[in-house]
Amino acid sequence: MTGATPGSNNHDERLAVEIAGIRFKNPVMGASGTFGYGLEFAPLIDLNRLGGFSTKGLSARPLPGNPPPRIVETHGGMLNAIGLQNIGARAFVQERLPSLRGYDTRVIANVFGYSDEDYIEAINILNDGEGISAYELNISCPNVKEGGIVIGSSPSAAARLTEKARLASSRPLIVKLSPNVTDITAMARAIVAAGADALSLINTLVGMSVDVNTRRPRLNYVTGGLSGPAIRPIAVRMVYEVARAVAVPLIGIGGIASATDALEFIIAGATAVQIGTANYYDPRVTEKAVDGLSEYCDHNRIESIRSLIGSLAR
Amino acid sequence: MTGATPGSNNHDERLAVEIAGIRFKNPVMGASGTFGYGLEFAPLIDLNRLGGFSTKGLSARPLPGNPPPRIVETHGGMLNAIGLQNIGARAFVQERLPSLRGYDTRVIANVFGYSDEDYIEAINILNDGEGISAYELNISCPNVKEGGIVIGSSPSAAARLTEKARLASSRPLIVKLSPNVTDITAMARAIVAAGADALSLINTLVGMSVDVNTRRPRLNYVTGGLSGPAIRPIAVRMVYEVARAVAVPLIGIGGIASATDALEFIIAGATAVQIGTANYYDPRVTEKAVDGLSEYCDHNRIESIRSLIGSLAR
Amino acid sequence: MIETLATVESNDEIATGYRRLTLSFDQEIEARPGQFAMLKAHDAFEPLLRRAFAFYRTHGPRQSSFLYQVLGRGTEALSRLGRGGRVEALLPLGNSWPVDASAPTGRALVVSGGIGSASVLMLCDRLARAGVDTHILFGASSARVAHGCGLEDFRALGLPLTITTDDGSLGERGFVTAPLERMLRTRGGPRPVVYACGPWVMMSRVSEITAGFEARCLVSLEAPMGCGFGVCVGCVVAVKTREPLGYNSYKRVCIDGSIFPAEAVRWDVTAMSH
Amino acid sequence: MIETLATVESNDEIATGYRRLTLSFDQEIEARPGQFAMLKAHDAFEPLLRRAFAFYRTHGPRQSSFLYQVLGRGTEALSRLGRGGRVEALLPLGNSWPVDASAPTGRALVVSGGIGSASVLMLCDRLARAGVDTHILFGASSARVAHGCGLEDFRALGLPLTITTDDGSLGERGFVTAPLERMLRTRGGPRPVVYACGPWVMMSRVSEITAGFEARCLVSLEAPMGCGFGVCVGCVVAVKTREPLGYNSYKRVCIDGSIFPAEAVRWDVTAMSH
Ligand SMILES: Cc1cc2nc3c(=O)[nH]c(=O)nc-3n(C[C@H](O)[C@H](O)[C@H](O)COP(=O)(O)OP(=O)(O)OC[C@H]3O[C@@H](n4cnc5c(N)ncnc54)[C@H](O)[C@@H]3O)c2cc1C
Ligand SMILES: Cc1cc2nc3c(=O)[nH]c(=O)nc-3n(C[C@H](O)[C@H](O)[C@H](O)COP(=O)(O)OP(=O)(O)OC[C@H]3O[C@@H](n4cnc5c(N)ncnc54)[C@H](O)[C@@H]3O)c2cc1C
Ligand SMILES: Cc1cc2nc3c(=O)[nH]c(=O)nc-3n(C[C@H](O)[C@H](O)[C@H](O)COP(=O)(O)O)c2cc1C
Ligand SMILES: Cc1cc2nc3c(=O)[nH]c(=O)nc-3n(C[C@H](O)[C@H](O)[C@H](O)COP(=O)(O)O)c2cc1C
Ligand code: FES
Ligand code: FES
Repeated sequence: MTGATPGSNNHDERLAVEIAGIRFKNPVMGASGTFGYGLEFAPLIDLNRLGGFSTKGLSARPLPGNPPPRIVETHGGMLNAIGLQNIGARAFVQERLPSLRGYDTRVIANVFGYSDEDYIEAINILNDGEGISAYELNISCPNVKEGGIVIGSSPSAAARLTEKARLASSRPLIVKLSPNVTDITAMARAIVAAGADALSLINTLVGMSVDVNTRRPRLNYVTGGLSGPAIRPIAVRMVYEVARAVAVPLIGIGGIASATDALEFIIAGATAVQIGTANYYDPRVTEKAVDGLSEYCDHNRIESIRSLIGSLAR
Repeated sequence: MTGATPGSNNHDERLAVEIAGIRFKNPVMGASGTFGYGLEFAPLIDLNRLGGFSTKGLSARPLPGNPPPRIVETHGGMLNAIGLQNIGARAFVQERLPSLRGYDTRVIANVFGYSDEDYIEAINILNDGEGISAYELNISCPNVKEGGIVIGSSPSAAARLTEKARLASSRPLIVKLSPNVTDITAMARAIVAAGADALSLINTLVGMSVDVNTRRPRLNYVTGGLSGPAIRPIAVRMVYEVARAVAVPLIGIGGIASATDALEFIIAGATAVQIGTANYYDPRVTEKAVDGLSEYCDHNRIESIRSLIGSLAR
Repeated sequence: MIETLATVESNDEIATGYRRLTLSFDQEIEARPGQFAMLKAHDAFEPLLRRAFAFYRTHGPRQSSFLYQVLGRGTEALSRLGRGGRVEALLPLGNSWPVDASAPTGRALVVSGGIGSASVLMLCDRLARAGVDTHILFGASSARVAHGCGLEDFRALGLPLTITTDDGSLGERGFVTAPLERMLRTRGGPRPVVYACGPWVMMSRVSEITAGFEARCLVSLEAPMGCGFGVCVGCVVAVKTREPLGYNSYKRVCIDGSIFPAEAVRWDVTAMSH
Repeated sequence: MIETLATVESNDEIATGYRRLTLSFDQEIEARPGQFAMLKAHDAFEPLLRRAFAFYRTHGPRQSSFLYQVLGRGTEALSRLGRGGRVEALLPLGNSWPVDASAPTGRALVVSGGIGSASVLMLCDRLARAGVDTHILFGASSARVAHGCGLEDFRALGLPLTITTDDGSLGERGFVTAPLERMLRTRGGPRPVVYACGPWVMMSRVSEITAGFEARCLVSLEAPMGCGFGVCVGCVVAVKTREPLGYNSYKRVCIDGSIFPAEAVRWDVTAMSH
């Protein structure tokens, strides 16, 4: 079976997809905040085999993040309140991008700010960087009081930021949606109307865990973002809804830990996927997922994975 | 250790709580739709040991429910699209209540309709029934196109229905909140202002699962309600938020499968809890949870579980 | 119905991907042919829900064995249990095969498809002991699967047995419905009662065939199960009713079944997602 | 750092609730004292995240053993593994104990609290072999726990050893910090370097005491871990910085540690929720 063994499908043309005019050799990417700056995975996997990855959220200036404890495991997932600790956009351009240019994979810069101006400032810094394929706006991180939660749940605020970012950006613009809303399609429509080239979804759901012995929250920040297989059904549903509401390509995210999981999103309407939390407990999951997609194409005689996008039978 | 062994705490006064003037011998109840009409559990547990239970959603007329498949298991939970199959309010009053009166536990009638009028009609029928302690309005069941999803995510619509139900009802009124909203505190405030005596939360989150071999949804209804331990962190967070937004008692629901889980909700602000999905895979979980609460009180020298409500340390 | 922690006596692979699990119970149970149990590996945190397994055999009131195919997470978790392991068990559940249904004609045809065999071994034994002229039609995808589905145990019954495999690696090539149709057509005398257990598509075909020959047919159905004892209303199958969407349009496989008269089932509404 | 599927050689309970897990690897590894591995029972669907375990001992380049306390879901899943079982392993991780730090004074005090012992056995061995005058302070809540934490292995080193138990069931009654303070006060000559591993509260106290005596102190810290190799930034501890909330306010235990100079740590910000 071709593609069944690692390495053998380095160039499995069947897996190629396109988003906003950019070609990805396959639909499998590492999700922001779970894939560091990419290089951390070089000792474990062949980065060249991935469609790409999204960087840890980058802000105009470096951020220290929240006090510990920052994470706690739950059933089927985990809560995190990292608080977007990151080295800052400039350090990323100067210290990480050069080494990343040595790899043949798509680098998506995930951008974050506390205000519209912060976002634009970060984008302006990143515009100078070579080797970035697209920007992904994180308007949905539930861990930061200012901005995040508000922009991510208000169609008008999100549209306003998207317009500004669209103007400032020299690259394709992906906006990442928050699941903590009543109607995710309203957010999607407003953001696409404002000029987003693609959407990625979902970010984490706001959750909380209590240590009943100490009667304290398990996270110093009290609440945190829920991720992992536990949220996959919610993410698949949202991708399915948004796919029928807008015409731009979607990147499915949420609890993906295998090629089968990724296929749920693709069949529901996603052009590509990002794997997050699974990278922690299965560091080679992205590479395995690429192999799994090739196997699926073999078994089901799929000429191009593009034929599966939104192919849900009713 | 008193209370450590089943039966020994039939009358553990420390566990008694009060909601809307009604006394519950302990905070542990079976959740609507997962506890049938109560009697189904009589062969497995001593119903007299529970604080109470909420009936399967009752509508004015019997409902057939959705075509199969209606359920699918996910990681840490399950999706259901039962479609509120139920015997109808009248049959409940005539065929189930009489036998239920033989048990010393609180019966909460969970009420559902496709329109405000349906709800009122059901309540009027149930008003004649003897042995019902309170009504729980399910305004949040995501499985039915009409009503449910709309009322459950619109503060004004929910307030309007609550007012009408408050007038029609001869009993304390509990309104059950949907988690599929941007701001659950806005829903809570509107519903309490409209006269709800208590709130129960959360109902299921809308989710979806795809069979990648058949490329069909795993549920005939396509989407369904996600329940089980997977959603507990989201539920605990919502109870915590609502507890700080309104003054009425809260009944915490969502992924509870043990006394420890129940305590997370109580410490976060719930006066009582309902156990749902866990009844399926651990049919005696409610009774075990009652024992576990007594043990916790023993270990921590708690005089009354009421002292734990909202006791989260910061 | 009791809820108990059972102990694994043995859990042997009888063919690749097929196992026989023997459990002992701390109390006496009485399981009739066609009834099932909801089982779950005690110390597995996932999956959450128990799985339904037909009583394959009972060894006295405190021991039963089950035959299962290792398919997904639930059976994988079970497959890892060794002797002494613990299994959360709710049993016995569901209705049972009406053995006496074949008394009038004295003849029975038992149609088994794949692991559906697990539900009919005890039935065949009872029919034989009741003096019913019983013929077994045993279908499987291959010889390996046939053995995994307990073929030897069926052979040991000493009843007339016709084997079919999809790939022809054992017995007659093709589906088990072929010999069924042939027998109903060619064999004279009183119509046998047909008892069938297997995948939905096969049952649907069996129902069609038996209807054509006006033979009474009983089927044991499968549906995804949440609880196994009637509360979740998740395991329904659509049944024929006067008003198309009336209240009684659906029946619960776990408590109204798993055994239904074939003619009552709406075969156009499949209960499984696969 | 390699990611591999290790095989269980043994997984014995050495005291109620405490086990020694010996793994063999398909490739050669080189683990230094104080380093750790992220481990997870291969076929467990839950919990998802691997858990960090210090290298207790290495038996050649392809075998290591770990000492663990069965506490929650992760260790429960591990405790069920038998010989031949598979463990998902990421290793070796983190920095290691600076043995040569005690070269200048030639003296070392190793303070072990509870299961923290797992991290310092190899350290003691190296110190002894480096000719450092090493004294072990071994604290546990009870005699049972002391044995569970590998007391026999520490005794076997033949180094001076002071035992304390909270309940006095073995050695001196009280906390291990008492003999530590006593020794620093009474013993003359050059200051020993203090190496400590144990619960946060104990480490915090150890840091206080050593600071008081201007003794150099190194601590191995614990934090809830998501990945173990630096990407999730979930395992941080607060460290002292010039500007209070500057960018470098937090360090990752998994990759910047787990071993830190005691004076660098902000003990007022606890890293664990318990
Ligand atoms: C009344 C009744 C009696 C049963 N008796 C037996 C029995 O005696 N022996 C036995 O082995 N099983 C029996 N089953 C089926 C059993 O309950 C489980 O559904 C089956 O073992 C799959 O569970 P799993 O956890 O292995 O797979 P799951 O984790 O539930 O599913 C894993 C994957 O397998 C697919 N899948 C699940 N079930 C099937 C199926 N039946 N066919 C094809 N794909 C499937 C799912 O879609 C999913 O993709 C019975 C079912 C019922 C309702
Ligand atoms: C660098 C490093 C090295 C480690 N080395 C070892 C080692 O060699 N041996 C060893 O046994 N452990 C070691 N640990 C701890 C180990 O990684 C796990 O945190 C611990 O085993 C608990 O995991 P669990 O899955 O059993 O419990 P979890 O399921 O994670 O937690 C279950 C319950 O136990 C509580 N809990 C979790 N951890 C602790 C704790 N440490 N103390 C008290 N309560 C707790 C949780 O709050 C929860 O209530 C190390 C940790 C780190 C960071
Ligand atoms: C520890 C952690 C940190 C994260 N940081 C970011 C971030 O900086 N920016 C962002 O857009 N998403 C961030 N995410 C969200 C993930 O990219 C992803 O959307 C989410 O975790 C759901 O996918 P998963 O279930 O596969 O993890 C983070 C997630 C985790 C678990
Ligand atoms: C199969 C099923 C049916 C349900 N039916 C109802 C219902 O009729 N009315 C209602 O208010 N909630 C219903 N619920 C929601 C539960 O009462 C509960 O709010 C939800 O499942 C979350 O709790 P859990 O995670 O403990 O199951 C149902 C849940 C399930 C799983
Ligand atoms: S499985 Fe729950 S009603 Fe049948
Ligand atoms: S555990 Fe992930 S960064 Fe340390």
